[in-house]
Amino acid sequence: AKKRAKPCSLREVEVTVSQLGLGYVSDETIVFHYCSGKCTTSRKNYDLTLAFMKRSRLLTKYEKDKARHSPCCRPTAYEEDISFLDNFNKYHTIQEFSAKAC
Amino acid sequence: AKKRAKPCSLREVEVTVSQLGLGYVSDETIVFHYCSGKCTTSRKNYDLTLAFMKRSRLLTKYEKDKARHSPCCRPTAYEEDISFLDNFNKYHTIQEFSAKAC
Amino acid sequence: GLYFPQRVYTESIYVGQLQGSQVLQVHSMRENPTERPYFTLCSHRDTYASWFHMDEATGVLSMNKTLEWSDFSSIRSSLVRPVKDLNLKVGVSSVPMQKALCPFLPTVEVKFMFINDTAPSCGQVELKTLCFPDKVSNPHITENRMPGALRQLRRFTHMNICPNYTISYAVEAVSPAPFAVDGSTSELVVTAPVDREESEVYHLDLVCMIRTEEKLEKFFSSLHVNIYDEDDNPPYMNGTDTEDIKIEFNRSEGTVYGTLFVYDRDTTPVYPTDLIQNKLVGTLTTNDSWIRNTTTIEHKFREEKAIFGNVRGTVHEYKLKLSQNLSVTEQRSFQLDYLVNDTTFPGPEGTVLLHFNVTILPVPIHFSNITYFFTVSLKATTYSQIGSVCVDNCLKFKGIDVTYQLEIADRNISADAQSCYWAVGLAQKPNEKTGVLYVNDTEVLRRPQCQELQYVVIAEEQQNKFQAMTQLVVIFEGEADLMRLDEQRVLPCAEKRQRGECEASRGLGAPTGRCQWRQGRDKGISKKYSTCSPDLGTCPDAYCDAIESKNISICPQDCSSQPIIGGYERDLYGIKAGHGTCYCFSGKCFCEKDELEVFPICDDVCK
Amino acid sequence: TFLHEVVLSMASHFALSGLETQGWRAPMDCLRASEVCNQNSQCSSRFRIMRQCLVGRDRTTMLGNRECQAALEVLQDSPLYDCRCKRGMKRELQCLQSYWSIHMGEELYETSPYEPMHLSDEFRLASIISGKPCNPCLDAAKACNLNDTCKKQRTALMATCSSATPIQQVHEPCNRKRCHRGLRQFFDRVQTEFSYPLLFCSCRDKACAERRRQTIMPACSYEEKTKPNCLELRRTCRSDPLCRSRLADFHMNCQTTPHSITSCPNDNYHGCLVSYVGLIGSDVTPNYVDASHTNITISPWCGCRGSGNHEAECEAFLRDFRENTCLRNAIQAFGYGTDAGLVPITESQSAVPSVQTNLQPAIITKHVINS
Repeated sequence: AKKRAKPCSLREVEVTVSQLGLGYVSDETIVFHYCSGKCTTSRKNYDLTLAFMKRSRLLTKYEKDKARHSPCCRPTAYEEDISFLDNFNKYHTIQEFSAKAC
Repeated sequence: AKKRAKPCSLREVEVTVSQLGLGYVSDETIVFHYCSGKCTTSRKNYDLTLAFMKRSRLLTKYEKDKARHSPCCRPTAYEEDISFLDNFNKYHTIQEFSAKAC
Repeated sequence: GLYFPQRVYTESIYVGQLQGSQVLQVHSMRENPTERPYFTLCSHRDTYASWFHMDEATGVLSMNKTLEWSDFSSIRSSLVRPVKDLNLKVGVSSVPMQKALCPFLPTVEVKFMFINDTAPSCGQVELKTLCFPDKVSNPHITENRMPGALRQLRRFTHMNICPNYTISYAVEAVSPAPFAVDGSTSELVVTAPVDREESEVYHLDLVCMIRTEEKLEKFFSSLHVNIYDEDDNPPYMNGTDTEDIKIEFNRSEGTVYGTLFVYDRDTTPVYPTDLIQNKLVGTLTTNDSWIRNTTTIEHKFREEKAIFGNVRGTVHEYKLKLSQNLSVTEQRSFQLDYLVNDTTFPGPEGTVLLHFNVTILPVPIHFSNITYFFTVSLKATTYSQIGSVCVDNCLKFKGIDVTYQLEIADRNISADAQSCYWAVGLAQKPNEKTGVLYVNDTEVLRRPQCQELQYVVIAEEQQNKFQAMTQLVVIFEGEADLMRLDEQRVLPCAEKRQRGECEASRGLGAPTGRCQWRQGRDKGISKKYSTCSPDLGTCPDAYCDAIESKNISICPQDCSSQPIIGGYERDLYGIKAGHGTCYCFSGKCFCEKDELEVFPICDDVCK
Repeated sequence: TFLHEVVLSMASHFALSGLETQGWRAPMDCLRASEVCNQNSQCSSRFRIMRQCLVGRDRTTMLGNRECQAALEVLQDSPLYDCRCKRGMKRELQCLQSYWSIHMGEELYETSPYEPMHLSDEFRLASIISGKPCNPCLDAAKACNLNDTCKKQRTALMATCSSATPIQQVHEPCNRKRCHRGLRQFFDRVQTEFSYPLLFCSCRDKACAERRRQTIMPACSYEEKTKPNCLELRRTCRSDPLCRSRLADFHMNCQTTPHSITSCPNDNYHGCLVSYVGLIGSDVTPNYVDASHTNITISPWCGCRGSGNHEAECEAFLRDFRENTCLRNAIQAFGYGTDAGLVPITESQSAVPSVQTNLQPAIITKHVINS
């Protein structure tokens, strides 16, 4: 059977700063928290209405593309900034990069 | 030139209650506010990092699918409840169906 | 007066040290022939102090009692150790005195390491310990002083361990040194006054000879005698004592001019700060109040060795310093004499006189007889930089504040014609030296009569309100952009993330009407990040200039102060270095690798 | 200096006379001791006199005054004499101020106001590093990043010690005093299990050693445009009770001790490291002078130029850091683990004078002539 999608929740992965892909070169290891999973359980009347109206072409083609009719699994809060020393011995700080709650 | 995507903002459309697709039958007309548009300008380091990690296969296939690496255009608040008289002269109220802010 | 040649004496003593036996000798150096040291034991409060007797004349400490095992356990010590420290204090005075005066005397620490054991027997003892203690502290003597004994070389507490051996001392030195050993007392003696400026330290080799029944053994131990300095050298100059100074464009308070060096072979201690040894004090010899109010002499000194024959000396630097801004009109010449006095040098020649020949030139505020001509493309958008205006030598000005203004040359033209002059504006950041011209309104440029504008630039020096004027002509040429009106909307170039999009759009502050793309090459975070700019000549250049600071959308790469998303480096403002492509939306900037543009922002997941 | 000796010697005299039995002499913290003294009319009045004795301009003349000496005699008998302070205790600064109000002699090396430290397991634990990592300093950074407190404090430290933010307009390199406070806060709040490895990790290459050197953010907390004279630095430090206490503590716990295996007092590496870290964030903040991974050299930011006749004393002060066998062994023991089979350099092997009173080992060579 198809794997039942887990609800939207906080996940973590240990990576080096270089692996974040932000351009910093540092072998320091940090924990990256992110949000993943489905949000169907937290839909509202708004979502139902919007989904219906998109299907029944009450919205212009263009509007339709850019309107989301289901909640997204996204961070609701971010961890404090994190500082690290890069491989050129310069300190940097990254703001709002790791999720604290979803 | 390609039409520039408008940033995420509040839109509105006038519909009858029946057209909401919630099953109510009423010819009363109401205004439905919804959120639509692009959110690239409100991305954070989190989004850049998650996008990069998804691309560089640091997340499992399953995790990758369910993690969103850019903000969604979604309501941040809903209008007060709305009440109406249906075609069978019964009053109804719908909660959290129209967006107040995005 | 009298001084001790070392700060601390240390020696080990054992249980069984006999009453009356000598344990250590303290020395004091004399400063003049008449002086005679009187030693006293100042630690009368310590119980164990009473175990010792101080010979007032010779400085020899001997035992008042024989040391017992119980004496060792009576000494209180926080740590359980086989050795306990007995700390005594010895004072010296040039007159006999009682203990009460101790707080006012120079004193020296005497530390006995009381060992919880009897002295080793002759068979057990290492011979060298009969000669020298484990630890040797380096003595010091002051230069130019009397000869005299500075240290007892014998180890009194170990002398009688082998009564049949004879122990004698000698001293050797690689280079000639005025030191000898007194054969009868085994004291190390300095035989003549020494001059620190000749040698700061003497490296001696102490030789200890032990004659046993069968053989003669020699032991060597090195000793460094440090020579203390006193102010016995006057300051002197090497070469010129006069400095010619011309003050012209740099007239701001705090500016320093010229340098005169004064040398002194003595050291100048920076510590302790209240000690005034060898401090040079300077005085302006002129009483001209203008000179006194306007100028001062800055004096710094540093210790040098090489130039004084590898002996520490002092190099003093004297510079003329403005103590207030000079008006542009100020014009005068004067000689400023500065008397430098070595206050602690006893002799008469302790002073040198420095001469500063100062010429202050006025600074005219005028435009050399030029008319500014600027041509601007009709395609230029609002805030495009046209050029800059500046009076003669303005870039060299310091402490001279000149502001610029633009006015219509011919006041009598019609109101309609006057409205053309809205086209060009002039901006200047506080303490910036030039005025920057920029396109202020592009709408009026559509009218043919507005395409050649005659201005007058007025420069005003703020302190004296001097003014200078010159003509300025701005000619708008070429054709305007033939884009449809809705497309003519001018957007910040910085929002564009790709070359195509960038070079196709009309950006704010773009002299050509089009944004310019800069392609970065480096992999990581680099100063040469890719970005879209209105004018690559001024943006990004890590400086938020007068025009850019008028509107954040012109060049957020230089002016943004918000946190940047993605990999970046920043000094105070803007993006000093960025990762991949940097782009901004009203001051909020992102720096990310450009492959992201290929990656669809909104794939099926986000629907 | 005279008074200090009097204080020390008086103690032994009273100790002998069995005053301990009165229960005043069990060592208590100096705050408590001041309270006890203030509750006793005789002690509190003498204590007030003592304070006036110290405030007088010419201290030596004041101390020669009969009344001051009498006040001192009583205070010998009070708990104030033996009192100590605990590191990180509440109102630590007031405790230290009380201590120094009665121990005011200015010695070459002062007695530490802090309670002696015992060898702690914590040291062995922190120092035993699992496996042989290729870059222990990087692993220390990882451990810190994975610990919430350490991560937060390290980011706060970085923000405090980095250059001025736009609001400050002026582009001064940084606020050194604020950075020092940040460093003290970091080492006070982060468990040693995370903070010590950042400082004392062992390195096999230059990059690792440079990372270790960067731990205290030296560009702001350590380096300065000019180097002050070390004795001037010591004087500034001793005018601040906290700095004075930490310096005395360092001298006492890291003093190169002859005839000991580790060259440390009571062979206690941990005591030396704790007192070394106690100095970080003070006027005499020490740091690695370079990124050498083979030979550790630690020094405060000061020099001996301009010492005049005090050059020997100045160089002795510098040697207490730069050529301190106990400190070097303690760091290496921590970094390589105490069981790393590294035989510590003992005092006599190193041609380095002992810390005490700038004595140096008598380099004695022997020559025999058979008669």
